[in-house]
Amino acid sequence: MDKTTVRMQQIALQTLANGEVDVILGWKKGDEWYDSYPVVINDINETAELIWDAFCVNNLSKYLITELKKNLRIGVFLKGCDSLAFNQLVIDNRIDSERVVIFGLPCPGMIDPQKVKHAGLNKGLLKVERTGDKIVFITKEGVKEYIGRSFDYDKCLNCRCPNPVVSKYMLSDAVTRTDEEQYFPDVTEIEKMPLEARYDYWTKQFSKCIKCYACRNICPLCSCETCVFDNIAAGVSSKADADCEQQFFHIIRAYHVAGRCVDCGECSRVCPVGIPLEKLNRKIIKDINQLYGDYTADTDIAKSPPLGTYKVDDFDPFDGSKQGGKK
Amino acid sequence: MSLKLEEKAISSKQQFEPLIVAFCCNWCSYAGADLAGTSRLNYPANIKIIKVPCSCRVSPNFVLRAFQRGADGVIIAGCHPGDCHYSTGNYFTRRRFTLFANLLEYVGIEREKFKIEWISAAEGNKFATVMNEMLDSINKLGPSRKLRDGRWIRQQ
Amino acid sequence: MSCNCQKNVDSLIPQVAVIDSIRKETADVATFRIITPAGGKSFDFLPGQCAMISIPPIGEAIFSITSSPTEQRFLEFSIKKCGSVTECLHSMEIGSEVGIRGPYGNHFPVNDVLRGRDLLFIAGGIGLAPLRSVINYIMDNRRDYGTVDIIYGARSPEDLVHQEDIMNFWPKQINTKVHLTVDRAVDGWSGHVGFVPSYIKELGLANNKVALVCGPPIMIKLGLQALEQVGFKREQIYTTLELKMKCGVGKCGRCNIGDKYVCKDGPVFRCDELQQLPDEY
Amino acid sequence: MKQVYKRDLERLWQTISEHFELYLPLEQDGKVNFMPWKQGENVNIDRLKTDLSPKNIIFPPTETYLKFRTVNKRLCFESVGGKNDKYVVFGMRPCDAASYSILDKVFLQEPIDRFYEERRTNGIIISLACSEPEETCFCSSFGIAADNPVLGTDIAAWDIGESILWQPKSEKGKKLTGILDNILQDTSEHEIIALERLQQSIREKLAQLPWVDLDLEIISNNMKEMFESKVWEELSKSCLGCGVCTFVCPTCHCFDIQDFGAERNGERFRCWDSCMYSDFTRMAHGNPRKTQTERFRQRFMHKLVYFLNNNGVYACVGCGRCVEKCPVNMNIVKVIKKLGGD
Amino acid sequence: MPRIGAFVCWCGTNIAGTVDIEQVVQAVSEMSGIVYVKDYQYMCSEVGQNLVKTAIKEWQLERVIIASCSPRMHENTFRKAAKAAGLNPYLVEVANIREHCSWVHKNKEEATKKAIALIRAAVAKASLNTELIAKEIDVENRALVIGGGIAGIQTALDIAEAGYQVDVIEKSPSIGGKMAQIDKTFPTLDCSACILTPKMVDVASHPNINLYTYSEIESVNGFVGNFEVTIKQKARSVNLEKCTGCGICTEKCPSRKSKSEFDEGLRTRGAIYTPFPQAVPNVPVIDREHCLKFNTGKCGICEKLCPAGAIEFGQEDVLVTKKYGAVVVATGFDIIDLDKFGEYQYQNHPDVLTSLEFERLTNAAGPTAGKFIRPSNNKRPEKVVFIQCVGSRDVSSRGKSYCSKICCMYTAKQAMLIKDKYPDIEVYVFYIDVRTPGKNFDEFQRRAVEEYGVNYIKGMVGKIFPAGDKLIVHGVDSFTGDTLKIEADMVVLAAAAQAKPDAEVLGRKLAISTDTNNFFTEAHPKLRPVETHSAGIYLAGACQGPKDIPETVAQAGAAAAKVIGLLSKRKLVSNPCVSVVNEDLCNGCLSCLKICPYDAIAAKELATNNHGITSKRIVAKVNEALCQGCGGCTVACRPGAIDLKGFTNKQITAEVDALCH
Repeated sequence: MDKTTVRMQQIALQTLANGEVDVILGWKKGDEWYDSYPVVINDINETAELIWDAFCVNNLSKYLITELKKNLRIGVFLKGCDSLAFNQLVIDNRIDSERVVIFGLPCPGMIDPQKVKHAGLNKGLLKVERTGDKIVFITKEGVKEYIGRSFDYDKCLNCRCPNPVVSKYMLSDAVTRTDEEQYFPDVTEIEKMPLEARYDYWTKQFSKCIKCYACRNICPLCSCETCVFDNIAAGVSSKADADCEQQFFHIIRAYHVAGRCVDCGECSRVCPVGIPLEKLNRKIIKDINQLYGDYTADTDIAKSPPLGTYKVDDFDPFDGSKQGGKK
Repeated sequence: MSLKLEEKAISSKQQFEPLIVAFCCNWCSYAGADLAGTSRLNYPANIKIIKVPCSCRVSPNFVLRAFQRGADGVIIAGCHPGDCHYSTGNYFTRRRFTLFANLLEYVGIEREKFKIEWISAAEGNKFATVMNEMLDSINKLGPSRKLRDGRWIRQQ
Repeated sequence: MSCNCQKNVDSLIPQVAVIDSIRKETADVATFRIITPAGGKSFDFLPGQCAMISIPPIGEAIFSITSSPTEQRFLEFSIKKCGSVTECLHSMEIGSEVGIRGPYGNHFPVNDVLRGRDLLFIAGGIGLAPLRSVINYIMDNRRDYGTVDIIYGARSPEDLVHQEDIMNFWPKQINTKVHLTVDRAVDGWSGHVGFVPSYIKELGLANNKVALVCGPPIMIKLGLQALEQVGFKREQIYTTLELKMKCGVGKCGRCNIGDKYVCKDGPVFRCDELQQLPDEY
Repeated sequence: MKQVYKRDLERLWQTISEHFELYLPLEQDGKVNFMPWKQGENVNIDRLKTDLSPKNIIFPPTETYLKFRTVNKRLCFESVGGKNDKYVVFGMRPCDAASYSILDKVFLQEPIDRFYEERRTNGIIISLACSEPEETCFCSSFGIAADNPVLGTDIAAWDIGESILWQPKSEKGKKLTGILDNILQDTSEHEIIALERLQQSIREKLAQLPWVDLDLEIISNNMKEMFESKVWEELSKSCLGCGVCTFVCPTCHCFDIQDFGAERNGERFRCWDSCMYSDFTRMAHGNPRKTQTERFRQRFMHKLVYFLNNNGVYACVGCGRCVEKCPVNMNIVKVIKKLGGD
Repeated sequence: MPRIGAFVCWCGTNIAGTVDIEQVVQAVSEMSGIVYVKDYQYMCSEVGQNLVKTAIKEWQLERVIIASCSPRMHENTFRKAAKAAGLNPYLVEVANIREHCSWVHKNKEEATKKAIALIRAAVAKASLNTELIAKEIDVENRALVIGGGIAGIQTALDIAEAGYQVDVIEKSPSIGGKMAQIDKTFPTLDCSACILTPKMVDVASHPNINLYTYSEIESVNGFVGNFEVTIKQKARSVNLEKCTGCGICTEKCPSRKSKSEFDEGLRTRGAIYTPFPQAVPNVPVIDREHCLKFNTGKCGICEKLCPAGAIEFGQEDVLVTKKYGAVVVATGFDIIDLDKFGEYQYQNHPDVLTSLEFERLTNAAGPTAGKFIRPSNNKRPEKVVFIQCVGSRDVSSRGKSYCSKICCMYTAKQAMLIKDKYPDIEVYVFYIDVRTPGKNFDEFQRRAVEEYGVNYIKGMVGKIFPAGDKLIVHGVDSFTGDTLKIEADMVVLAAAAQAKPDAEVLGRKLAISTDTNNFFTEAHPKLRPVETHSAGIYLAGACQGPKDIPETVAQAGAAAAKVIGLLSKRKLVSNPCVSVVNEDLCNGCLSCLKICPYDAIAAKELATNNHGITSKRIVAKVNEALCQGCGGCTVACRPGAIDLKGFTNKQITAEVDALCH
């Protein structure tokens, strides 16, 4: 068994047994190779079913919001990006970090089952094992090995935080990344498009939306008790399949996570129609970084969120000194 | 998908009567607009003002709503940074709408269609100038149905 | 602009109707009398059935019809202010137009089960609305039914609706008794004080009647218990339910209790049938 | 039995589109979905399991069905909606076609939904047998034959390599076949053998699928017992309450009705809704389904019990879209297994 | 839909001239909810207000729309009227169809359409209005007067006499202002210092007055009744308490290069100086820019000589923060810079003076000890030319378009004073018009002409040429058309009065507006001449526009009366348009708290019981006494749990929809 999985099961057993936590948030394996799914367990007998593999993509920190209402102390397994979300939830007062024990999981990247499928590797596939960048496909017929990150989710290829920024127990050695970091190439690409092309691009993307709200519900930071789009009385919710409604939803969704988005890419991952939502979020992150200093929501929970503060000498694109005014 | 109405062609530019919704803060820009009035300065009737206590009361929701419902331009006018009646409101306006304006541009909305201006209570001239200029630039852009809700029928 | 409306071809399309009169019942309940623009009632129905009332562009809401099917001139709805549609209705003036579609759902078995039987009506607050339709239907066909007892309660005397019926009209009918109660004693109220369920037990009525119950969920729940305590079987009891509804025709999928749709298979349920359904209402 | 050579497909589509609106599985940005076809579009008939189900053709995500106006304080209603244009859908999977027959049970039941009925009447469905069932498929559990499209099908079709075999199943199908007479070719013994071989191969592939043994019989049909089962709490724990499963599902059909507009002028539309949403049953004075567990239970009870009780079939065709799309890997297969005591 | 009544004001022809009232009334009557429409010539008049009151009762109106001038003008008037008729005042909405419509548009059709749109928006908003009840807030029992000239002095004395504490802030080292510089006052010709200095002393000695000289406003926060002002006391370098005012330091200071501000640069002063002998406080200040000690580190003579040990080189600026219930702005005026008026040779010739310099020149305590001599050669001039309207009533960009109002009178005064002392001096006055409205003013000017023989010439001076020790004044007599050349020994320019250069900065700090000329704007030019649009802030004196002394003193008294009226209330009615939290929707993220400028939002703990586990839920809570209603929190709130009464999300959205009708 995978070393980290062993460590995971041990620590879960230990903390449940010694009463350090009441429940554990982790992943279990389903019947299929790609099926690692989130679970909440409180039975020490179940700890042996917990697993860590390249499909534990779900961020468990969002479950803390509901589970902390029912349980006193919770142990949770968090990857790098998950831990950023955890911190942001603490900043947003959505969870009480005192009651959470974090088991940190340095993450080499998660595998996209669709990429496996497109490579034709899914037939008869039983299991996929990953150690660093070595990926082993175990099928009925035999074993295939790949080196590299060609099966990683796109979002993992852009990962800027493979190691948890907060944890009580770290379950494995830190992952080191040597990839050269590029500065928001995806955003720049869209920025360079002519305005009309941009409008057409986004309108087409948004028009694909079926309003399933998976992007919102998977987002660790879209954590409102009642989302404004679910509240008819707020007057912004409309389920109509009209371009303007889609535009409204997606622009406001992106704006609502402005300064809080941890760029985990989950919104894009779960979108059933393939809207590149992260490109909206990342545009805002890029602007915030450029205008208000490097803010990536974040490692430092003491820092004020960019839209919760200001500087007197902030960049002012609206300074009308060039125009009109007094004589 | 009956709602995704085909764009109604607007036959000629002469008929284009843009609508500009201006959110003005009560203390500076609304007073600036009043001063433009008392000074009998001219600006186009296309500009229609909504009074808000402070520019920081204006939500991006309102801006998008205006575009949806047929506004050709939206402008938020507030006190000059540093002069806010509520001392810091417009600093937040500035940050919020710097990001929001960038985001709108990113999804393909012309800068000219959404503006923020700092107009003090003394700047009746500036108010009129800004409004005249805004209308000019909207006129130059011509009619557009970006962000528009095809279902909303304007009675004019 | 000319109007080419009113080719009412689909179940979701409302007809235009006019508010003919508004009778204030309590602080937040009023009875709206609705007729077609040409006069007369919009459709025939049976007691217990509902109709959707539309107020564009606010929306639609479903209400039980409170007038008797025997009333040919109009439909009546007693409506409590709670939510955007009802708020708007309450602010409307006589002569305003609304949309109406229906009738929807099943009805109380006035033509079979209830015939010849002694009847017990139990209502709380606005819950009298659907039962009033049955009671007045029975009053208009009085000889087909046995005795009628009506237990009706509300929080205070001011919250009793249809005062003309409960105070004057019904008590004057043959073999008909009205038992009123209010939750708390107040000056000027000489009648019974106490909750409806306990009043059921106090009254000591014969248990060979058919009971029709409608009111707030808690009253229904405790009322059923009280009836069972005095010897009623669930088969003898009917109630009507209310859930969020949109289409009214059993398709939109939100008013189900188990495999039954309240809008189509209800709103009237016999209590033994209800017991078979999942407890989700 | 007729056939159309693959080299003639473009001509076939062209001809169909001269008489009908034509829906084909089109590929855009890596996603394949049924959309109205125009010349030059990227048709993908190999990836038959479209990302979204084709239910939007007969049950649009949003349908305006009523317009209202106030003229001189008088209210006017005008019924709009429905569809009068005749159309053809080519290349639907047997499971998706079967889903139409399931939706029929809802919308064609009294009182008949006119808008739906118009769409159904005006459409001709050409259903293509599944040459390559996917791992997430479990249609056979619902009695759907991936090798032999029947339910909801006007014309059954099989891709045998060089050509596509074509067999009308309904009057509408026959009529269309007549129109396409000069493109469709007769078949010979050779093609019949190829068809049998294909069907055999499909059945073999189906037998290899992970969930071939998924048995619905294991689920109790006692509604109350099922409703009160303890498994819902556990199954629903990871559910995030989004509507992906509902909206990709070919049989989910819950809808909402909303008004849009101003007093003088506006419209009423219905649109897809999901029982997974927290506001689905929320009323001013309460909500009978307060927790996600209750909402989760509703969706599966509806598909596996209530719908069966009312209509004699399950509200699922085993297409597996929910399996692929669920962000947290929760799906009906797990529910069925768990309810069966797994 | 509530029952709405709409009242359309003609404002005489102000609105009716550009907006077709009949058409508006017709359109409004068709709007939903409208049950009553009335138009009237002057809705704000008593008759107009009564129309509103009567209609509210007769038509059971639940909302009132007034389509009239700016709500900043008369919203309160109509709210009061509604209240008098039993309607909650916050159920009134004003559609601004004058300032925002009839006055800025010319095309009647367009203006009419816009007026209808604005009224529609007001109707849409009003139908969502709710009854709001104002709360009471405490009033801080102290006033602040900014400026220590005659306006500030008079205001402070009047307020102090009424028994309230007053702080006076003066930027320069002494109070007194312009009036202290003036020699004599018109039309009575009494000595300016003689009437001012006693008041200055009164200010210094009044138990209720606290002076901050050599101080400036750093920042202003708060609101009416509760202003919080931070005052910067600049380092004086002399201890105010210890100094006895003996004057040794100022005498012995070796630095003599600085020009005396008080004497308009006509003489020099030491680096340590008292602006003028009667200064209050009579304590010198060190001008650090010119002080040797500060520039070279050497010297320190004053420190050594000071018998009281009051010299403190180490002093630093001190910030003091205090609370005030009311603020009076009395910052006065300046005269314009004459850089751009090269033709008058002001920059080049010492005998071309401004009127204010002339005042110092003729003052007995002035640089010449009152001897009337030419600065160039210390000889008595024989011909003096006065030029009026230098930069006043000047529409070219170098001057001011307004009349400076005081020049005609002081020029007459100065001319008369010369002739009175030296009847042989020829005095000429070039003027555009002579404007002398005021008690005994015209008589005064006529005396200058008739009794003293001052030559008044209606006409302009084109240019002045220096020739030898003379100044040749080239002018035109516009009555005769003759070109005049006057060989003058001295020319006195009546330079225009202008707003203080830093008025705008101060205005921003106080959140009060300035007009196009940078004078502070009064709330209403006729009816609220001493109030500003910011409640609790008042104006006195020339900071609001050029004024003579009696007018200034009158306005100061008026401002004081307003302040006294305000401070005499223990409680003020607060703005009920405050934020409110819907606890069901609130996540407790407290984004609102982070941006609230008034600390009006706090976290509140709700205990919830879920499955037996008691968990605490945080929600935001608004302190209504502190909330000023900016609404910033509403936008920070993602789920829309916090809303602003009077400007709710729904109301603003309804306005947007209505404008896009």
